[in-house]
Amino acid sequence: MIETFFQSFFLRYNFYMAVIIMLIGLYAMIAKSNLIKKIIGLNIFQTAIFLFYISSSEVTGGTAPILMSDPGTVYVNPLPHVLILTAIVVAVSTTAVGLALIIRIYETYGTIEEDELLVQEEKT
Amino acid sequence: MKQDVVIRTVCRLIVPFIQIFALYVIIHGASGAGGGFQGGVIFASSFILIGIAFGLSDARQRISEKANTLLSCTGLYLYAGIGVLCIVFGGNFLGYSFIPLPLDSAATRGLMAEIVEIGIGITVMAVMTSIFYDIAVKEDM
Amino acid sequence: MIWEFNFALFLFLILCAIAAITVRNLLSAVVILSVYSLIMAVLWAEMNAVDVSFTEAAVGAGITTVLFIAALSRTTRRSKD
Amino acid sequence: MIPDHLTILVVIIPMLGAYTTLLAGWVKRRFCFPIAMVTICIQFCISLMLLYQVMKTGPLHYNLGNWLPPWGIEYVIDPLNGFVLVVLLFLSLLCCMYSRRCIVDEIEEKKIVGFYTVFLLLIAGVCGIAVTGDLFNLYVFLEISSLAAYALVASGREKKAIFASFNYLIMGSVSACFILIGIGYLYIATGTLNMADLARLLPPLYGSTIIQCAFIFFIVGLSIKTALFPLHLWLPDAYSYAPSAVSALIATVMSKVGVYALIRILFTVFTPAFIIMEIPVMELFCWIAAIAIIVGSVLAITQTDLKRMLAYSSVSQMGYIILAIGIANSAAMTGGILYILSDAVMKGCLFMVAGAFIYSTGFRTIEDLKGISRTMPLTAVAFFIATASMIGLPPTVGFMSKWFIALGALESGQWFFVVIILAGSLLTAIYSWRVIEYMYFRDPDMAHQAAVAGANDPPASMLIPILVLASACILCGIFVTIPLEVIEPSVTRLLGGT
Repeated sequence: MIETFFQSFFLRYNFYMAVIIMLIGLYAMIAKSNLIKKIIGLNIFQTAIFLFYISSSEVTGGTAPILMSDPGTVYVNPLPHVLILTAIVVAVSTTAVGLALIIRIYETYGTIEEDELLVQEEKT
Repeated sequence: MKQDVVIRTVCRLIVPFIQIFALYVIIHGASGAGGGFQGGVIFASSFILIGIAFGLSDARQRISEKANTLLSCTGLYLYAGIGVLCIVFGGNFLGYSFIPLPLDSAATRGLMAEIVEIGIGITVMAVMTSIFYDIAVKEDM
Repeated sequence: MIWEFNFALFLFLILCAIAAITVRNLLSAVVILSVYSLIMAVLWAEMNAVDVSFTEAAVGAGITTVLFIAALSRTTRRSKD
Repeated sequence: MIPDHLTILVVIIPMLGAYTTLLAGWVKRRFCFPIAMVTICIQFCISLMLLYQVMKTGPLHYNLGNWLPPWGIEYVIDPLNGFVLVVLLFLSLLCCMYSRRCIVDEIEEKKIVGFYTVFLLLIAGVCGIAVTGDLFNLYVFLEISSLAAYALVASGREKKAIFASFNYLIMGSVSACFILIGIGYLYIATGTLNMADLARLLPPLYGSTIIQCAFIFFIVGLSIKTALFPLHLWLPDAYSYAPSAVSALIATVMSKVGVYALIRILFTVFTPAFIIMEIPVMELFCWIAAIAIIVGSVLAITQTDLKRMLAYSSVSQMGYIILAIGIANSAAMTGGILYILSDAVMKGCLFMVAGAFIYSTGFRTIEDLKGISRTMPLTAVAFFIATASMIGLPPTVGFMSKWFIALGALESGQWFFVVIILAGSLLTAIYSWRVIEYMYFRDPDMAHQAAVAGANDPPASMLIPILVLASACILCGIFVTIPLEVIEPSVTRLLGGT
């Protein structure tokens, strides 16, 4: 029982690691009150998902998906890579929009701590 | 901002190399690692470097907000133009091989893909630079 | 792929992720996030995803960090948690 | 030549229009509105032609870049797509027309160029979601439209809108990440992203944990996007503090497209065989929807701000659609898809009326609106009609859709949900009757007498969309057979699994 667990762990520890990092990011988005920390958490969360995708594309003994002259070459699956390229673009745009909003929040309220913001919202 | 002579000289030396590398990445995209998006980002980073080292006003002299707007539109029109050209010649949107060039199908596809990559590169460069301007500079109220 | 090397990278990755969300100084947090992205890029290069690794190095470690620092320069560097 | 390519043009045209708006705004700010308007008009015509073609010849398939489906991206239009596309673009057209005068007060003048650019990008994203037949493409378009929505919510002068938009961004990004994980699971399990291909490959794998995980991630992610009851917390702030034209747009277009994506994933990717037989998720949906209907209405009763009340009522209206999806027989699904139309029409009308009150008098709270019907008669009548439709009074479209949902509940023997529907209507009547009573039967307070007496019906560019939507509430109810002609084949397609 415990042996099979270890076997499966070392076969797929990428996925376990991806899940751990995902949870770290999600925790930061939920529990941290600083808005910049929330965006950092979002970045960590998204990269962990990308790690999950890239891990899924691995092929034992495969090489990078760039065309070689040798016809017998085994390539890793390139489709997840293409998907992740697109997702990285989305991630960086989300970060930019979030940061622009944070700057405007700071200009309006003078703070970027969520609890202080909520107190100020109550007052007005 | 304190102007350090080492930073200024190094920047002046390194910016052309960054830009050449960015162009290489854009052109090389179809046959290896790289592509329009990455190349555009690297190109934009050269302007961001200028902005950090010499101050934003200097960066704005080299590439202004209006130039950014114009360039981002140009890139997108290039991309969409190729797509619509494919429709005109009877293929589907972005069906490159339908464009009648005196080349074989694969070569046409490669050439058109590269033009599209250049369009994407221009757009990404302009958009990234203008995002940096918008976030880094307090807008004059 | 050498799995010991990968495992070490993963440990660093988790360490960086935890550090980035616990450090009080936001500038340090952003720099640690950039290190995190760089390690991620190395890891992806190890997994033969050269394209993605290249992009992550340019975007995650480069542009995102610059944007974060630009935003910090207009807000504040201190954080309560 | 062109008729074959309408599917892709409906996505490409607004993107080109967005950048043309940006360029034109650089020359002269006045050019922005006409360009946006013309773009959406063209799109609306295209969507009508697409619907006609679909009804005549059956589903349209379009392969991007001539790559065949399992490898390339495929755009598919079937009756459901075509119907949703027409509804979305009709509402976008009216919102765009409405926005011209409305945003003058609410948005700084130099931001108008950006406003119309982002507006068109949102519509491009929404149309993309509606036409795509590829899961990852759906994620990308969802993010395009969501990013545009965050920017639009924060675009106004209202201070609180920025923080509301930030919360929306955090919640929206989490939901997008969940959807991305779900897509990853499905891709790992089957090796394809095409929806039709997935529906073909999934049945042998129904028992596996991976598929169930993917399903749960999809459900949670899309529930956040559509603001299903326990996950609705971002919605009231975002809807009530956004500029009025934006509230009307995202309350109709964004939330409806979320529901469309939910229906598409539940019934086309995971066929009814999975969602009804394999895991008892539909019952869960019914109960959550019932709670959403009741709690949303009760929360709406406690509000004093008109737009905020409408926002909570959106939560409860969303419950009806989810209830219809949960009952999942043909009558209820007909009602649910008809509800997409009716909720879009009446919610759009109500948010526009609320915006018109703010435009003419500056009042946001319900109590300030006492006696407003004497000086703004047409707006008040439109409000009355839309409310009647929301309660479900007979000649309106709201009645027809609720009737079908109740019929479906009776057919499947779940009489309890009929009671819920009736109770929801009663609660709706309570909170909306309060507004109508203030508008028609009370005299204005002393402090507000001058403002109420000086108010007028808003200018024509705002009044026409309001009246069009109000009359649509009645006309779609009387001539309900016309939308039903499109809805019935799409319901058979969804439930029949072909």
